[in-house]
Amino acid sequence: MQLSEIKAAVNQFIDEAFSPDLSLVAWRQRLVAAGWAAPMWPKAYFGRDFSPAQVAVVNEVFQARGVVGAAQLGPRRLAAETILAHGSDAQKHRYLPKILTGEHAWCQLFSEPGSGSDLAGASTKAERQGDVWIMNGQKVWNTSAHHADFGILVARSDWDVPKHQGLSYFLINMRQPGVQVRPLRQMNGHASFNEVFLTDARVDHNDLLGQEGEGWAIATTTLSIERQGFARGRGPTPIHREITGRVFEEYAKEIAIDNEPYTWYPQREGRPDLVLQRAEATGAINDPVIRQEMAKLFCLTEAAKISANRVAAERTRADNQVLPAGSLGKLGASVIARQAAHVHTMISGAEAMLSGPESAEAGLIAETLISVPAISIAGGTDEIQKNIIAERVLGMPKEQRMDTGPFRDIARNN
Amino acid sequence: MQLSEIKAAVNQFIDEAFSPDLSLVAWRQRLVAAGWAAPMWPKAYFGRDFSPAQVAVVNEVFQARGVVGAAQLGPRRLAAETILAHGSDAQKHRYLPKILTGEHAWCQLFSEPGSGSDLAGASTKAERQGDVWIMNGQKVWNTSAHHADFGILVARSDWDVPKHQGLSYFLINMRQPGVQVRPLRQMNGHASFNEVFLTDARVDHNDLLGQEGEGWAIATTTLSIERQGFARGRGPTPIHREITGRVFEEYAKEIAIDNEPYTWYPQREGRPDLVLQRAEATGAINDPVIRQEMAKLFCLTEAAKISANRVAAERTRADNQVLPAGSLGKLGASVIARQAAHVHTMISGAEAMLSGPESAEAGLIAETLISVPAISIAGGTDEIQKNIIAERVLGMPKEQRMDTGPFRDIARNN
Amino acid sequence: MQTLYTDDQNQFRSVVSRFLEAHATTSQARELQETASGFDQAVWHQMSGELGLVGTHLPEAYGGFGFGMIELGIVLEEMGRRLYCGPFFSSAVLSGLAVAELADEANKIELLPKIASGEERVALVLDDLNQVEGIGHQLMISDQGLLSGTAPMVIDGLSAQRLLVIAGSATGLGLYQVDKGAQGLSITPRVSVDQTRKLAEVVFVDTATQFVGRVSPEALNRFWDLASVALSHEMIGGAERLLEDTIAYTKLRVQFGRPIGSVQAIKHRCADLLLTLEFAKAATQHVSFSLAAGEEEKHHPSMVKAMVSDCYRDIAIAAIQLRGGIGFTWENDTHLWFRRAKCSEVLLGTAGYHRERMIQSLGGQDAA
Amino acid sequence: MQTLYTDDQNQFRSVVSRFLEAHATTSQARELQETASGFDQAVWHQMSGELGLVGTHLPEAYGGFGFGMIELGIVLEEMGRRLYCGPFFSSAVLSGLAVAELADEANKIELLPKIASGEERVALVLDDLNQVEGIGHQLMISDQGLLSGTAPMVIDGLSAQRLLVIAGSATGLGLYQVDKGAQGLSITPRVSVDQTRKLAEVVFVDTATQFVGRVSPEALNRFWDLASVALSHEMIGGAERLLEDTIAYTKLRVQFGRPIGSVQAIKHRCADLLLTLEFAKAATQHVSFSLAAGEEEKHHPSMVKAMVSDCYRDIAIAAIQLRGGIGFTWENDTHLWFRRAKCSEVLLGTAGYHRERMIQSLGGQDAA
Repeated sequence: MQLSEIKAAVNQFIDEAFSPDLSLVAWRQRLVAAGWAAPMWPKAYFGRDFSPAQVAVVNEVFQARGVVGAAQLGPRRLAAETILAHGSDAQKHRYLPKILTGEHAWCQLFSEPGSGSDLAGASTKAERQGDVWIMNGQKVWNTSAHHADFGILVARSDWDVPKHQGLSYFLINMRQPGVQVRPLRQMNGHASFNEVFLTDARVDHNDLLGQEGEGWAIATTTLSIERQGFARGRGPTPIHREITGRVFEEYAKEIAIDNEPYTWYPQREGRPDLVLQRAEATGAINDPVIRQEMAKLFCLTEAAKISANRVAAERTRADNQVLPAGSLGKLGASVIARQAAHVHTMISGAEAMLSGPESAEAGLIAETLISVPAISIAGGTDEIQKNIIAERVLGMPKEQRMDTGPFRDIARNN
Repeated sequence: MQLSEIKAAVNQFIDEAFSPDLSLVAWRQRLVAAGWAAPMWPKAYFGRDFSPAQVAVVNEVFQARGVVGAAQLGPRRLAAETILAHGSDAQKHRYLPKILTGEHAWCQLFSEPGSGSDLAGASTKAERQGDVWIMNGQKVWNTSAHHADFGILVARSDWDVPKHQGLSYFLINMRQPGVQVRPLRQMNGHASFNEVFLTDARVDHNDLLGQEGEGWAIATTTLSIERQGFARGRGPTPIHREITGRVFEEYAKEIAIDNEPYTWYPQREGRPDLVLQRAEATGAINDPVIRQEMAKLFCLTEAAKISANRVAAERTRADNQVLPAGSLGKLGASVIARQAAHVHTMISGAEAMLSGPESAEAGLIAETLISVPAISIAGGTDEIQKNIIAERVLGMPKEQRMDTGPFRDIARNN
Repeated sequence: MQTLYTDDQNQFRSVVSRFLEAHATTSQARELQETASGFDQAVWHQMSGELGLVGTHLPEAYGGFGFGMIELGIVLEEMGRRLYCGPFFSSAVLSGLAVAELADEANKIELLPKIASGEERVALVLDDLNQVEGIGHQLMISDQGLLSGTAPMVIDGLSAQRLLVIAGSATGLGLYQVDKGAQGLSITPRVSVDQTRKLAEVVFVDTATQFVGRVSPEALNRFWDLASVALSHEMIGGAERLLEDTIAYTKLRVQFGRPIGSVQAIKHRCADLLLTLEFAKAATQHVSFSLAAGEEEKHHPSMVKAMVSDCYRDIAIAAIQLRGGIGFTWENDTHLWFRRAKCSEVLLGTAGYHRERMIQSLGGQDAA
Repeated sequence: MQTLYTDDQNQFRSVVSRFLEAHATTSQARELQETASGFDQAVWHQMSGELGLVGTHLPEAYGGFGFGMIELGIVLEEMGRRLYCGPFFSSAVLSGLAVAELADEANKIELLPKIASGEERVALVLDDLNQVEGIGHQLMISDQGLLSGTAPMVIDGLSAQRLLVIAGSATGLGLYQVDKGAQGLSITPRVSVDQTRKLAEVVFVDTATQFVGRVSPEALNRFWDLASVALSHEMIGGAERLLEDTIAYTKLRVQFGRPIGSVQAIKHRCADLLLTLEFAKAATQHVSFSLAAGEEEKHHPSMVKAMVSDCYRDIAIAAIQLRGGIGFTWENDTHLWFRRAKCSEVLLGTAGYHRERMIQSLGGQDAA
């Protein structure tokens, strides 16, 4: 399809099918039926096999027309892409449409208290009893799990093979008695995550994704989708321009729920954008020692931007290959956030003790100081990033592994 | 012996035996014969079994009378103490007296190009042929080897046992055709060390120290003596007060040779003592940014001094136990030296490019800038110190070793 | 001058430690930080009564225990280790030192026994917590003898039974006291990053005061020195505890089949932190030894606060990082120390401020 | 504005690289640093003649190649990688840029072709290599038009065939030229920490000069910017090479039965250094892209020199450390880069100087 043809087709579809008075779900059902909800997906599964360039045109028209698209934020995207890549025909038909319409919210159930950096060390137990799998264990860092209808779950189905071989990947119904979700409050007071307790929770054998024992291989798909998301940057999507109508109201609510866990994310990045105005407002701009630290920060932030642009350009030139430079950018973000927190502390002086809405920048500075520690942990710690950089970018030799052999025999947390 | 008796005895001995017109060796032979050369040593071996307090009295009298003592600087001390601890009766009688008189200079032949931090990985070959051992290999970092008559040598006599078990310890005559000594110039232009090439060099079986295969155990004695030396601080011994006479002239020459390798050691410590005067002389003292870096440096130097005093006091209280705090002090010295070099660079600005006698402080600043890198390498790298601190002070678990099993099969440098 | 703690002092530490071990747990801290006063009356009474800790460093002649900075440092280190919540720092340390150093004799006789016995909890109102040079510019005594101005952050200002104020006037700085019920006085609690130490804004509008003593620049600097050293002891206690706990965690936490504490990158970070801590701790304790012996060096108090500010913060950052996600949770106690570290870092002057002050004391003329 | 090098530019780099690979080895550098002139005539002729590298960045109208900062940066990075010894930086970069930016038209016509062709090696005499604000305070033109004063460090001052001087006068700063044989001129070689770049002290006593151009503060600042960016490119080349070689060494060097590059502490240090290098390199090359497009931001040149000064030094320190004892020997080449790094760190302004200059460019008023 030519790009101009696409434009015309999308416009025509919107003219015919869209009305602001539709319910959000009803409108999206039309989108799905017509193949405009996920045009990059295969024709066989609700899509049109479009190239990135073609998809861009579709998005442009949607944006220009001020029309709502399919649900795609947060963990549901991870679930959808993974099911698309590894699911059976039946699974794709069962789950994908309702993800696109937003009828089903999803969450990710990978991390465990005992396995953080070492995701493949998961020890949630999956035991088969006939046509049903029984799950027991605890998951953690599960964004939006309290809103989720389903979860993508990695659990150990075989304890007698090496750790990467004993995992299986399941699609679990979160609305059942065996699944308990508890919000997990962070040190900055927000509760962006949950803990999920699985106690004899049940998964139909039909909801095993891929084959038994393929869990780790499938999880790496999910993780690489997640990393691409990080590289692209995440954060509150700007709310759609104000047009009254049921579909927009429902969409605004959906976005509010989706974005709620991320409101403090700018603060965890250190708010370097607030430094200059704070320095001017407090007079700290006249302190030569603080000026040095500000300059160090600005060097970092500008270089990070320049470097990210370059990486993006290289990626385009290299035909969208995912380069491992993402870890460098992530490590850089940690350095920047720490330096920004340091500079904010110097600028505020004793005032840095104050918190709450009446403190500096309506509390954003205080929230920054106690949010920055997250940036070097979430999404893979700095330590993990450095290993990746050393081994994959610099080609330095791996360490001898201490976790080979049957999982049952490997040292792990209790 | 009471302390007062000792004082009287030493004074009497000096009255009777000393004359400034003696040769240095002749005088020291008298010292050895009378047991005053090494009074802390056993009576059976040229000493008097004196306690540290008793020895202190002897030293005081020598100092008060302005009289030269036994030769004891540099590697000869390591050789002497090790032979005393592990040598046979015959070896002690053969070697110790001439060490004390200064007739024989010694050097240490432990490090190799392929085994630096990993001393026990030495691969110099020791092959027994009847009553003689034949040595082949290369040693490095051998202070004063070009002046040495003998060397303490660690070499591999068995390649089929684990690495720590296959080493033996030899006393080697340096004045033989199979031993070639080459000065090794450092990046700062000084040549404090040598390389020693052993090509079919010969050692009499009588000069095997301890038993075959005990080399590593004996080497640890030498190394701990060396570390004590580091903890006590080293550097040019103040030359003896000017009294004319043959014995003093010969002593001055000996000291000059012994100290020659160490003239740049104050520079490798970063010369923090020169910072304030340089800052005042250049006007850098008025730069608030440089003041901060100066303050950081002074915090470090003063805290290091305070901490060292405390460690010394704790050692005394703990009855002279060697605490592992030495590694902390050594690591601190590296931090100080680097910060001092940084501060000197800031103070000098572009002038830091200049070197030679006409540059700042008669070239001492330039020499500092290119000597400081040695402090975090020599005597055990910072990396090794941090491992020691983590494992021995903090009790953190050791890593899995990759160098167990027969030495022949362990990966090593070619 | 002593180089190590004496056996008596070590025993004193054990006594303090045992008491706090029982009466200053983190679960208590978590409860107390939700209250307005932020402390437990019963513990305070026991601490001041039975143990007499509150008067540790105050002269015997005024009802104190007669110990000096060494023993005060011991108490504060043990409190810092456990995040003790209560008015010890505000009343015993800040107000106690202010009266001891700045009050005239009659007022010492009146005030010190009350402070030393813990009978009265007194807050010291300073209009600048950043730099000693800034004190007495916002809080001013008018020619009519009335106090006006704002102190934006007063430790335990709300819960204190009495206020001491350092204020400026036409004739120089002075120390004053103000009744909690005085006219024109308003006290508003402020939210602090570290809720285990309560802050309040204190505003005076033509408030009547009682003169306590004349404050010379030298005496004010000495007060600031002593307060900074005292705070440094508290911080060292916190930093040491946090590093110990963190290292213990790395020994237990297994990832990839081995304890993370066996990994060299983590070992080396811990070794670096231990060096920082050892230097900061040795220096802090040395300064108290030298103060006790009357042999202090002028630049040492600022040297110590500068080192300790950086050290505690760096250890707190590492303490969270090495715990990974769990370290960033509310449930985990690490952030309580992190918050204390962040606030103590800037209280009574940042590291940068104290480094500049140290160089000035060393004879480098003022850069400004 | 470009974000990446074009294929043509990459090819240009290959050409430069191949030439230097053959003609700028460290063994040549070791020989040349023992000579007074510090460079190889034959290589210089080949470089300027056949390849035309010396005029890379100078306008075609004046005999140059007509490329801009991008290609100059490429040449300098390749030179920095190999520690090329010769008057490229002094003559092509410093003098070439000075004439291009500061000379009047007639003097450009006279001087630039000689510089661009490499026919004349010209040294730029600056009395201050620390800060642009200091230039023209020591070297002064008298009312009689005669030059007096001392420039303590002039790059290639001894071997140059002609001197350019920026000097002050009653009417402001100017660019002047001086013949090597002029009266009252004395040139004394100085020993540099980095013997691959020769320094000399240049003293003028009532020396006759020829006026080359008036120097406005804006133009002088722009010259300093361009020279700083050019130097930064050279430094980035050196830093990158040194890090590559160091990492290669850690992969080969075996201790305790495994390559030291497999140890996490060493991996993490290398990863940290790579980040520093990537940021400094991306920024440096970006500034040249933006200068070529006429879209530069005022604070960027100082930003770049500040980052690169720290980055090259830190990599040089690690390069020796990770090699252990062997890295501290004269025989090992690492110290040649270490020395270059130490000198480049301070040449044309330390990181601290450039950070302050950067903040001023960003609109933060002068702190002084």
